[in-house]
Amino acid sequence: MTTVRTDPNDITSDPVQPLRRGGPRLLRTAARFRVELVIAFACVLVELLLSTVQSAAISSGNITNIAQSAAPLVIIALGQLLVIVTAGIDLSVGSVFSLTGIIAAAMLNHHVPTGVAVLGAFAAGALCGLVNGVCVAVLGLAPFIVTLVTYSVAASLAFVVTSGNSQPVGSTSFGSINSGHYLGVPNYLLCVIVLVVLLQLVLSGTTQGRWLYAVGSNERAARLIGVPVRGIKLVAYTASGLLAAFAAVLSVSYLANAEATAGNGLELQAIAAVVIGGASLFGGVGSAVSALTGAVLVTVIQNAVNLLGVNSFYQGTITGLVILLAVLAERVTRRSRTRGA
Amino acid sequence: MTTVRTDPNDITSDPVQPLRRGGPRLLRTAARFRVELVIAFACVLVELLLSTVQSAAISSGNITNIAQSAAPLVIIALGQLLVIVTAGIDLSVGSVFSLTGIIAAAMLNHHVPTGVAVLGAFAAGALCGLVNGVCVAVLGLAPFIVTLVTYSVAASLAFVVTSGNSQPVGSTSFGSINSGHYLGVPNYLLCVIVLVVLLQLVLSGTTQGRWLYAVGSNERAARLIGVPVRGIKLVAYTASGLLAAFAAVLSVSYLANAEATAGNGLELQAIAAVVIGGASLFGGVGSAVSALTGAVLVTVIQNAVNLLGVNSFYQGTITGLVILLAVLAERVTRRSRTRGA
Amino acid sequence: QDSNSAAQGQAKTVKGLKLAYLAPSLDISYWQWVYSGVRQEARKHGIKVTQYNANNSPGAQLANIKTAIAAGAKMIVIGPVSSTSTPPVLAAAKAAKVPISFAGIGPQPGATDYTSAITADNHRTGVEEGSFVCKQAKQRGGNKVGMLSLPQDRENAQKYLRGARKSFSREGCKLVQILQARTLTVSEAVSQTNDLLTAHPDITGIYGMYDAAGTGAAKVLKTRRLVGKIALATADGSPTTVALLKEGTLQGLFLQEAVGQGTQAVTQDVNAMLGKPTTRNIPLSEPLVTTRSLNSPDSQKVLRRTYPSSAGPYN
Amino acid sequence: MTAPSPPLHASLLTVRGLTRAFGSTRALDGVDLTVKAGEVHALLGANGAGKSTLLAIVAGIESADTGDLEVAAGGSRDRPSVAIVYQELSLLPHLSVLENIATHELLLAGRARGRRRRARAAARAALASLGQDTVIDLAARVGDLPLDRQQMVEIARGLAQGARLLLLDEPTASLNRPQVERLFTVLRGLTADGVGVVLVSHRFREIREVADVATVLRDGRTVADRVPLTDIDDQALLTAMVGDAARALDRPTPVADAVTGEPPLLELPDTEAPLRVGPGEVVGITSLDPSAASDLLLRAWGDRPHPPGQTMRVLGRSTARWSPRRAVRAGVGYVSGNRARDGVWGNLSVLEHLVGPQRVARRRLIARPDVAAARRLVDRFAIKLPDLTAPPGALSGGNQQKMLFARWAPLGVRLLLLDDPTRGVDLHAKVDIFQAIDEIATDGGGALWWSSDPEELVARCHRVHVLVGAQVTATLTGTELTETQIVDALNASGTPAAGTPPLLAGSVDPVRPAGHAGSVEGEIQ
Ligand SMILES: Nc1ncnc2c1ncn2[C@@H]1O[C@H](COP(=O)(O)OP(=O)(O)OP(=O)(O)O)[C@@H](O)[C@H]1O
Ligand SMILES: Nc1ncnc2c1ncn2[C@@H]1O[C@H](COP(=O)(O)OP(=O)(O)OP(=O)(O)O)[C@@H](O)[C@H]1O
Ligand SMILES: [Mg+2]
Ligand SMILES: [Mg+2]
Repeated sequence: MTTVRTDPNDITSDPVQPLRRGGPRLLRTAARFRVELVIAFACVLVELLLSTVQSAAISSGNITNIAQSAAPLVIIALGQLLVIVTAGIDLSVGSVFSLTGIIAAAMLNHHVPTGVAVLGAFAAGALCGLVNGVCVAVLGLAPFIVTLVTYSVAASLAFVVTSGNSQPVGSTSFGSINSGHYLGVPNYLLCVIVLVVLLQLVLSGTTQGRWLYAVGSNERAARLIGVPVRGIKLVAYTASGLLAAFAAVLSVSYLANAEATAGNGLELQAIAAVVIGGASLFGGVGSAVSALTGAVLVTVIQNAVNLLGVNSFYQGTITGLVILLAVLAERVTRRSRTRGA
Repeated sequence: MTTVRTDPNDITSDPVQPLRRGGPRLLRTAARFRVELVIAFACVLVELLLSTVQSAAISSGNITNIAQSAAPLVIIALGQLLVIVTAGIDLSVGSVFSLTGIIAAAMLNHHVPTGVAVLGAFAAGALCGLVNGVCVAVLGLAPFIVTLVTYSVAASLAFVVTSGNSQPVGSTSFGSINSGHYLGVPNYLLCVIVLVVLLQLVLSGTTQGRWLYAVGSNERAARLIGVPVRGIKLVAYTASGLLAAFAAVLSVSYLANAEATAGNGLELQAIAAVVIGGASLFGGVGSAVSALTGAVLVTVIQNAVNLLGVNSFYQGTITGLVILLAVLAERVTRRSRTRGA
Repeated sequence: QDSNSAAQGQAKTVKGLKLAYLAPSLDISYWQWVYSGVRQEARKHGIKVTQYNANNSPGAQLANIKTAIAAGAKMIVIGPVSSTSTPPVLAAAKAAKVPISFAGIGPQPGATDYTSAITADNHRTGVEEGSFVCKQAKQRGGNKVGMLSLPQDRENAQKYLRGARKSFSREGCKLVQILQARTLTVSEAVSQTNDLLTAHPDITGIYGMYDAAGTGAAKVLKTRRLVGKIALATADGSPTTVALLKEGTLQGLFLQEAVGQGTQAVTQDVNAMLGKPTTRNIPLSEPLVTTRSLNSPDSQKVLRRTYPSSAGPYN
Repeated sequence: MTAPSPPLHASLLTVRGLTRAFGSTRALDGVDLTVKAGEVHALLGANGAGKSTLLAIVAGIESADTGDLEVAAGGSRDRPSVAIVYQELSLLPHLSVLENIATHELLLAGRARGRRRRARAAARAALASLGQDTVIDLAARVGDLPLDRQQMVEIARGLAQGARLLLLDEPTASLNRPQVERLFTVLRGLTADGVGVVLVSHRFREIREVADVATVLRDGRTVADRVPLTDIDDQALLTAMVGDAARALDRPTPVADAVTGEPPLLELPDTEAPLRVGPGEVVGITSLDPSAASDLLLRAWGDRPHPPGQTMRVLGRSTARWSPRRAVRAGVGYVSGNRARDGVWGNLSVLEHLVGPQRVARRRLIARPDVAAARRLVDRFAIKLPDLTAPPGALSGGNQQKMLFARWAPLGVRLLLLDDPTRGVDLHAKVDIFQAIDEIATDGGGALWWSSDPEELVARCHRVHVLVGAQVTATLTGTELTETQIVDALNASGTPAAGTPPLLAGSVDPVRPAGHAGSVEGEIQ
């Protein structure tokens, strides 16, 4: 299956550029991930510019910070991406993140073994996603409304579970989920890398992955071909819920604390990350790498603004404008390529 | 112009149902506004059910209360609808609502005449919308990202304007914008009615209104017969910003107070209202009436939950489930009609 | 039936009457603890309580009070979205002749149509916490201090800040950075503390303005092995921060007596209903509890007035 | 091949008394159809007769209300019994050519080893059999291809499935002559292997070239069942299709003559042999690469910028600052055959489509549609539709196309820019379109017309230019203007990089090409 990824005939996530025939493989892969590369470049640029003012910006400590705070967002954005590729949207991820985090913490505080608590959170997340999937795929309701309802319900249940009290988590075995190492790589980083690589392989190399694009590209045509459209949508929404739970477990393990409001606003951040990375809300376009680069850019900008000590009143303005610049840069490279071609 | 609306050959905003030729005019109009009728019916049903438990539900005081709190949402949803019909989205309306409210209040507190303060707020709202429009229509950026940036920038500026201080408004002439009456109808209600009727007429009866649907339905096809696609999009986004400012002025006039966070979450509510009312995020579908019914349903449910004294932890759950029921009911009537046809 | 049969000062008993508690939002547990105080006191009088949530929106707050009155509430306790948002609320309560008491945040200055306002003295606490953090920072060999602030659109945040600045300038500390919360979550506080320490590695004190700020900053100090090297104090207080105080990661907690505010507010409303005298303004201080004083009976009493036992253990 | 080939002349498909109604429209009203192994079966009928509906039911995509349907060609999961090529293409635009052709191997089959290699071989073979392997990159995104190549991809998908019964719904509507001939060679090879082919086309010449028998539908009923094409002439076929209303097939040659001395309607001066449309002229353009012609037309229409240094004059105006809006108001009209992409608003009614250009031209605020005028258009162009308020999806493909042409008629257009405007329109209805163009020419207007059908250009144009890019490489007029000459000139203009490889009419190797669908299957198994 590893051959799949480097297959030069594999399909680009870029909607606009027909690939030129031939050409070195590296260039073709670069063209395929053009948007992702531009955004990754923007991340590096922000950090480098920042380091001229604040040398601590490119210290290993700060990079670790960025990685640690980006991790949950990347994972949620991956789930979001799966849904967005099918031309759907999942607004519930922020609330599901809160709810599953609270569930895991509450179970741990009732002396449930770590493994069971993690599984419990995963099950809750997958269930939320499944409910979304059933409403969208089987009942044919609009994803925006369905996931807004789940968002509202999950947020409300997150308060119900522990009457709104935040849950400190004492368990060290749970804490080591995030902080542990494997071959010198911290677990949270490992999780992100494995998930991005895995999902990128699934998306570009497996039948089910290609189905996701087929459904988002032309649902009717996909159905006519024989793609199990409902099943694919069910899987996408369920995976999104599950990944939100995964992110919640990592985050609660890191913070040793769960709150009913922990995920507030994460849904918009995740959608923004995916779209900044180059996916289209109309479906059929996007890659796991795009979710990664988009989420990292969002985190890097936040970090830069904090490091520069920008007056917090102006932070939103600065953050917004930098994102706009990055997206414009992406747009300009697309233009010039089209002109040149 | 009034004849336009009842023209039997006027085109339904409902994409799926070919209307049968002939048949009583009333039935045809009913078919055209099927979704809107189902949602309006759901509103009435909720209130009636509620009144069996809590007789105050259908008291004139409570109905006034509902109307007053629905008014800003309806107006914002109208703007959102214009954008959504073109297959766009406007996430900035909540922040623009906060910002323009603060601007109006700050101007009043600097003893600017009421009229000028109102115009200032309108200009600020229209400007925000125009910026969105230029980025989307001229620069070709994704509406989700563009309006998320404006959202972030406007929210941040709302803090900057008054250093985060909320602004009490003493001006009675400003207060009478909301509370005044005309022919016995309170102003806020008048505004809502006039705007809904006006926009419905524009959408279904004017060239520009029809172009909105054409652009949302197939942008390329619209461009190819000479529809000024850019101009139409510019107008839609600008109108959305302007209507957000209008809602903010009404709301600040009512509350005699402006806050930098007053519009938090309004964007999602407005989008939800429009989609519940039957519009599609893929464009080309929706009516001004749909924005009205959707927004009223959202408000009515909130009111019902409060009147019943539902534990606030569970409010999100109940609200979500009732919305789901309403949307399902709408879906079921669509099913049975298609089957029967 | 006359809806005003139990109007202010006329009632023989408040038993069986309805009371509405209007919270500005449920994002902060603080308002839940006020609610719990409200319920504690209401239970004593046989009053039924309903909670309403404004989600930080003044519009929703006004809709809520009208709904509450329509639903038959005869007394109101409110934690308003902001002081300036209160005039229409007071007008609605006055029109319905319902006594209204404030908890946590008071009415707009100059307002008179209310029963009582039980508020924390944020400015004074700001001064005290600023002084505490500054002293602790200087003990650690520096004078630079960072702040994790509530969103500055809230007047309590502005009062805290003004107070803290006063102490800092008086006692020679430098406030090098203010980071404002948006979501008030622990993870936000963690990233902000990390960024604060990256940008200003030389600070020796952190001023927290809300509970999650204490939790988040403590988490970072532990991870970076800076516990004790950087002083940390915060306002509010919850089982989580009390535990951190106990283990010494946090040196001081300025407790807002949420439960106490709730019980006081109900008491004042009931007095108004029964025609007994009421107190207009009750400013409560935010007592300091330190690692050392935590187990004293006084501190334990303060803790009980801060959050309900259902939220977690006191020590 | 694993499935045993049914003997030649065994019935593969038997349809009896099939009915299907959409609301009050009876799309099928008791249809009979029998298809035998080894034959190319022409399914004929005017626009809206029910051909597409019938094929969709046979393919199992639509359900019938009543009637019997028996498909004798046994299928399996690996090898469907029926493959269909849709009239309105059903491709996945964001996916690659490879993934769109080898859908079965790539998207549907399990994870057997060597799957991708086999898929690639099968897709390449299917494209090669159609002569497209050198022009269509397997890695290209389908949404980026021009319409004719998308059509080829859709056909290749149908071939790659190796079905016993192949349903082709107007596969040639956007193909040029060499592409059509290539397809027919493949079809002949398939029938020799016992495959049954149902072919829908409105081009009688193509039908006679490849089909053995014909079934004719009229208003959802079978009016001629399995007539051998040797037993029936074109006039009789047309009469069967449209009833007594049949018009003469021998169309009049253009009445209008070019008015000399008048300023040209359209002028492209910067090319080697300048392109020019004079008053009263209908000028055809043809090229192997349809996007070259599309580009030229869109430049004249103002939707595409001119290359640096080049300009164009349209109706005496410079097109330096040109747009579709200005063009409409100056008296130009534009019709594209790629209706799904360029013309149809899925959410709006037929009425809105019909009044669209008028609304652009007449800058009125109030959009009160002139229903009576719309009804006249529907009558004049015989658009079959349930209701003016119906969405375009309720119209058959040909009727959608007629709708998009008809809407320019009331505008007093002086220059028509036509990008395959008759795609999918039946023979009878084409006459209405031809007459409309003639009327414009008679009044001193003109048309620039690209068509995939050289027969149409020969019959209707004063002059045909052969294009390579925006360069005119040959011009045919008078007696030179014949189909053979057009095809010859095209082949002479063709370089392999520019489009379809040179292929002379009638010069196709009669021996089955190595990569036809039969051997594709062999490779798959
Ligand atoms: N979804 C639908 N809703 C309503 N009517 C429909 C629908 N689909 C097809 N029809 C009607 O059924 C009839 C047959 O349509 P069909 O597409 O089968 O015609 P066709 O023979 O393929 O025509 P063409 O040559 O134009 O492709 C037409 O009158 C059409 O209006
Ligand atoms: N209105 C316009 N203004 C300026 N440039 C345009 C316009 N329309 C199209 N273009 C140019 O044409 C390019 C391709 O446009 P588009 O993909 O819409 O059409 P197309 O090339 O005909 O599509 P295809 O050939 O894939 O069928 C654009 O990138 C742009 O440079
Ligand atoms: Mg057809
Ligand atoms: Mg093109």
